[in-house]
Amino acid sequence: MTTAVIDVPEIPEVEKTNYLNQEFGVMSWLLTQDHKRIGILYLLSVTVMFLLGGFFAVLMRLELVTPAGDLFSSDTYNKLFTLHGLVMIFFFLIPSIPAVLGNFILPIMLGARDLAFPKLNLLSWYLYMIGTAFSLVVVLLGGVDTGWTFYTPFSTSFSNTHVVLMIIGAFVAGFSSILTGFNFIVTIHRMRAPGLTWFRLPLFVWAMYATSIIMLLGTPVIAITLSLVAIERLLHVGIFDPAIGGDPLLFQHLFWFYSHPAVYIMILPAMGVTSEVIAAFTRRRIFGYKFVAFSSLAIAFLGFLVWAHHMFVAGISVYSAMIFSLLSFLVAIPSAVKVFNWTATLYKGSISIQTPMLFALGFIGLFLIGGMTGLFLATMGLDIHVHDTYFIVAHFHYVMVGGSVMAYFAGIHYWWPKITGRMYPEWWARVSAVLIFTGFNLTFFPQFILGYLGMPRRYHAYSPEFQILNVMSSAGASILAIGYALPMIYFAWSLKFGKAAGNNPWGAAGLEWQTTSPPPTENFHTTPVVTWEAYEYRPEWGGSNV
Amino acid sequence: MNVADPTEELVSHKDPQHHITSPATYYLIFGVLLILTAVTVGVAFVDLGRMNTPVALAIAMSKATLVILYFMHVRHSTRLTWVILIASFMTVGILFVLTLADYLTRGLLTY
Amino acid sequence: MIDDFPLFPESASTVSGSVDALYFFLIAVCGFVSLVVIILIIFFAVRYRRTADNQIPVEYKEPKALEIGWIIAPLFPMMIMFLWGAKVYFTIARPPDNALEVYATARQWMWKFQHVGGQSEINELHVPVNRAVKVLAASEDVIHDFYVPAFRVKTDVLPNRYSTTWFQATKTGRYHLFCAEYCGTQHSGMIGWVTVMEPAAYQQWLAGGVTEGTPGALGKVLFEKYACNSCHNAESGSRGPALDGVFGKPVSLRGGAIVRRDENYLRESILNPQAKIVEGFEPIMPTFKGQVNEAELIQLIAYIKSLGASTEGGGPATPAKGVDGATAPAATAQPGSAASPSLPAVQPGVAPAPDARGSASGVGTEGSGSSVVREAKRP
Amino acid sequence: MSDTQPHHPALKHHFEDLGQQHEASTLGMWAFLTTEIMFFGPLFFAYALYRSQYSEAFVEASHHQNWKLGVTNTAVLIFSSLTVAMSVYFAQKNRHKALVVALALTLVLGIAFLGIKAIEYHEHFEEGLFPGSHFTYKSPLAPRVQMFFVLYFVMTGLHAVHMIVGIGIFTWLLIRARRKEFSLEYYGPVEVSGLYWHFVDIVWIFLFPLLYLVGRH
Ligand code: HEA
Ligand code: HEA
Ligand code: HEC
Ligand code: CUA
Ligand SMILES: [Cu+2]
Repeated sequence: MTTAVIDVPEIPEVEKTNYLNQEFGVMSWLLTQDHKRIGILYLLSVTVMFLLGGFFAVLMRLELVTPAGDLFSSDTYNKLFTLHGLVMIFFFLIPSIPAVLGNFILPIMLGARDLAFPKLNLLSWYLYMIGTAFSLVVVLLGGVDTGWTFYTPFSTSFSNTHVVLMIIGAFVAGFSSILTGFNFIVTIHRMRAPGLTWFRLPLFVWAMYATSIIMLLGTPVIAITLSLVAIERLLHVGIFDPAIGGDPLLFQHLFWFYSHPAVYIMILPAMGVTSEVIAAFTRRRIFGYKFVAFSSLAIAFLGFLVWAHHMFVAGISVYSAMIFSLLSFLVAIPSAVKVFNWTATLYKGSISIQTPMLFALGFIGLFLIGGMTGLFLATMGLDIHVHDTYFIVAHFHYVMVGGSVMAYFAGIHYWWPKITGRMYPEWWARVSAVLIFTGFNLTFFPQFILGYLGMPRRYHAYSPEFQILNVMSSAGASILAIGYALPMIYFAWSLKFGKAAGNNPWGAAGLEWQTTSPPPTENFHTTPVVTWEAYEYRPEWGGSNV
Repeated sequence: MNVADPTEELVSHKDPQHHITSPATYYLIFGVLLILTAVTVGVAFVDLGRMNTPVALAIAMSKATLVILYFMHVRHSTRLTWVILIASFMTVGILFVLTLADYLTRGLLTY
Repeated sequence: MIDDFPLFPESASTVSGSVDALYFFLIAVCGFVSLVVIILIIFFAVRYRRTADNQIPVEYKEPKALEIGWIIAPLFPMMIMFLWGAKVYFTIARPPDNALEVYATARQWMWKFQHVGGQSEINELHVPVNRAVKVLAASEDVIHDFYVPAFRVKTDVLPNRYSTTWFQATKTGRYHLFCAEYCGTQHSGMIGWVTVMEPAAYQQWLAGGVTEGTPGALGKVLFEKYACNSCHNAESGSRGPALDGVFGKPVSLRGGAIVRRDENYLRESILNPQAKIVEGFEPIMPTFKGQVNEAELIQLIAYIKSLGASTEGGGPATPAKGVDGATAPAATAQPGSAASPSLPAVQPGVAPAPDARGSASGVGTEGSGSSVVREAKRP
Repeated sequence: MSDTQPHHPALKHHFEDLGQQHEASTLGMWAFLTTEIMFFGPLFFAYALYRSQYSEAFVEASHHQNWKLGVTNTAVLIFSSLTVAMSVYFAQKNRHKALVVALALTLVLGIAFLGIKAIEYHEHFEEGLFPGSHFTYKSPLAPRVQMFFVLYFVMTGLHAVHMIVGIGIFTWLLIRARRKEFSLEYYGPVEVSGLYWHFVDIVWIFLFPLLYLVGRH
């Protein structure tokens, strides 16, 4: 892990002692309590999981090039999408922005020396790694084939794969996410620098706060629900078992009670990153700061009220379906507020389209499409037709890949200079942004059409008339793969050869840009006292990299 | 939801006031809890018709409230503690109410 | 019929048009909003691009009205989406009273359909055009999902109760039938075809179909085989309630609740008799769970339903001796009998069919909203 | 590191002072308790749902509970809550001896609770009420009775796990208390662990009437 350490001498701008070179050796990383180092640990681990999940996706897309199921057996295919979904959601996307960027940046944004509970933070990473280990063991033992949704009674009584092990993995990873959220809440409440009032906080902090609330209140529900599934598998009887009067729909209620809010765990941090990046590259305070801030909380709150929109055709009461449909429309309002405010921020801004901004604008566009198609699904009459078709697959990849992953990349590029003290190669980064954007749309837009045509999801083999669209999708996925591979290469390259970033390469506001790059272990040489509002840009910061 | 209190000023780095509850209070609460336990048991053996469960729950809730307010010192805690507490019970409430909204209306078909 | 590269699904039922209309409405609204936002973003990005390194944009006062405006404005199109969507949904959720019934049994990984005339088929479903068809479906194992894209209908098929959906095909042809809920290895192979035929052709098909006897008739046999009639017979003082004409009628339960006897209620009464005890009877009926399978259950229920029709004469309870189509009970749509276009006008048991969708057996045991009353039943 | 004030040994480097540290840890424990509430919430919901649907079966099942042991255990837990509350008081008053006694008493009571619980489990096992292949109970309502016992074992089992964790925490407190680490200045760990213990007590306060006293009349 010491590869990340930077060779200092010839580049004076890189701060001499910083969190990276204060201590050396593997143990100094594995036992660190520094939130920045833990952020890096998380960065490495979620990247591995992203590659793994992407690898499964590539295999799936390969299989789907032809209508017949000729590449893998049905069981293998079923395991592929299950593992893809599980790895991407529980081991990549949920920890991605919070545990990598949040861990690294949040305390610095607050002017704090660390998170409130550094040991728990490290424990959170270890729990994540244990969860990951379980899931990898499951992969090695032959996988699991329930779909990431673990629907009963298939998962409890019919699947003969490693459901229990996978549940343990997800359970443990869930606790790592709880610990992260819990740490953030306490830190945001208790560790802000003097003068840093709530309305002086960067919007990323608000977003992380809202995310943490969901993590705390939602994650335990999935933990206990999945445990009940595991218990049912072990005892051969349980509370979802129809044989003793159990109701499979109760599982779905409890599952989605977490898993719908969980989609906001994935999108809220992305929205926070987008707010930061848009502000930095327009040099304006985000339009309607308070509205954007409170819309995060509104999403967190309303997000708990809509879960059964995943169950419109599952056999719930038509009346409750109506309530959930109505509430699902309401949850779109705060998202709309954000989109409109970001757009308005551009108005009369000082806009510089560099890579982070490119990703952020891509985020807005793709999230817009993803979110709007969410409205299609919330429309009950329409959901009957598109439920469990590729329309759903397209919807959630638009919000999760087009949305969250884009924003994650925006954030990584934006804070890379702070994290490593080096700039990435701008040209290559733009190429990658464009590749990802095109590849993404080519992969997933055809899936909307496929879905409306009626191609069900989780289909190993499909009807020949769906082939052309599937081929387009697979072609897109290969472009996407190149787009994602590029950053890994140039980021690695920049560690050694990137030009020194300086403290504030973007001329951005925010406390993190007022310490050195990379920051010292305690983040600031003296505790900052904040006397200015959020996003107060100053001409003298310029922007050394414009 | 755990809406942050916007009026909360700069984070105080002062010592929190250490509120010390007197042992007398603790003993009193302890006594009341024991009595309430006895009452629950007693009431359970009386036929109250459909009121048995609500009464049992009401007693359990009063006991829980006493523990929360006095043993857990919430009476003298910050507003934030109250907010957290209320938020979490509200979330459980949402789970109960909206899920029951499904189960209890499944049979109604007068549309 | 299948083009090589279709971009839009065939529309072949009475509801598919309204679903499509809804779809186009959403595309129009969302397309418009997206376009406006995207054009604005691009325009601003070009118009206000940074001109100097240390440029700081001018501040202006943010108009509150704008903010309020775009909070309120989206509500209007959204409420239209909601109401319209709910209307379509309710249409699909509520089968018309005179619908032709088909019983579907889903199992890993096949569909079995039984017609009221006794014909059964696997992974194929033949239905007449322009006739409402109600599908009453149950699963024998995991959750499956009955999905016909061309009709825009879909319903999950659960292992512990009946699910219902309905459609009225408007065009003859062959349409995909998919299992849309992941159900294990061969999920993608759990597919079939729905064939929509002209009424005459449909009659012919029915006539040619293999029939082991109508579900009602088979149910009659089972009723004797499982000795149901030892308790359920018309004699006064018999141990169980008489079942003649009970289907669709309300029944009062011990404890005061009143529920309607729909398919899910009958299902529960057989599989889990203790869950609801009929007023005036003892809870002595044994459970038949594990003895009757889904197919037999359907037959028993069809038989009990047919007992209802018997009051209108034409006793359907004629024993189906040879158990074959020829001796099928009189009141059923006789396969091959004069093909009146108004085909199965007299359906045994197709009394105003209560929607089975809502009332969960084994689960939402409260049936028709009697949950509150049920609590009272405890001694 | 700001060394502006005299350094208390328990002050962590990233906090400004003990006050901030204390506030952070209490807030942290409350935040943690919200997750605990959400952890038990679904179980209580499942219980409520099935109880309302299968009430006779639940009455029948509940009659197989030994309510006397249940009451005893309730009293034991309430008593332990008192000792926990008192240990906070003793810590605040710098009464080290009394603190040690109170903590030890808590431990004893916690272990007693688990012991009684174990007896009950044993009885159920003997009676063939443990769900799964050991479930040999015969009655027309047997399947739903089994549902009750699944819920019973999961809920009380989870509660017992929390008790075990609590006992671990209090052992650790006891060790630190014997080293006289706690005082009015620094009693956060006692307070915070106490919150946890009281929460576990509250869960039991609900479990008791729901599982032991259904339809006793
Ligand atoms: C990051 C993840 C994420 C996000 C943010 C969302 C956001 C939304 N989702 Fe999505 N969703 C998923 C991830 C996500 N979803 C996943 C993973 C699944 C499938 C799970 C599975 O089955 O495997 C799913 C499935 C899913 C379903 C179930 C479909 C089915 O299975 O039948 C539904 C149904 O209502 C739905 C709705 C919505 C809605 C209404 C939003 C809203 O929050 C969107 C709000 C945003 C906007 C609407 C855009 C901005 C708004 C404006 C610019 C306003 C102006 C607009 C108008 C006036 C029209 N989603
Ligand atoms: C964060 C969430 C996330 C992300 C990022 C992705 C990313 C992708 N997903 Fe995924 N997807 C889900 C979440 C996600 N997905 C979920 C939850 C499901 C539902 C599962 C279920 O039904 O249970 C699903 C299902 C799903 C399906 C439907 C399967 C089915 O229903 O039958 C498909 C099909 O095309 C698909 C494709 C893709 C593709 C092409 C990508 C691409 O974006 C991936 C691109 C990334 C890479 C290609 C990695 C980079 C690769 C390299 C750098 C080099 C290659 C490396 C090696 C070979 C080692 N996904
Ligand atoms: C040992 C006697 C006995 C046998 C055998 C028996 N039943 Fe019953 N059945 C009863 C009694 C008693 C009731 C009324 C109490 C109750 O609801 O459980 C009843 C109720 C019913 C009801 C609900 C009646 C209503 O009015 O709502 C149906 C339906 C039913 N039985 C079907 C069957 C079928 C089908 C079989 C055979 C597979 C069968 N029974 C076998 C005794 C029996
Ligand atoms: Cu049956 Cu999928
Ligand atoms: Cu959702």
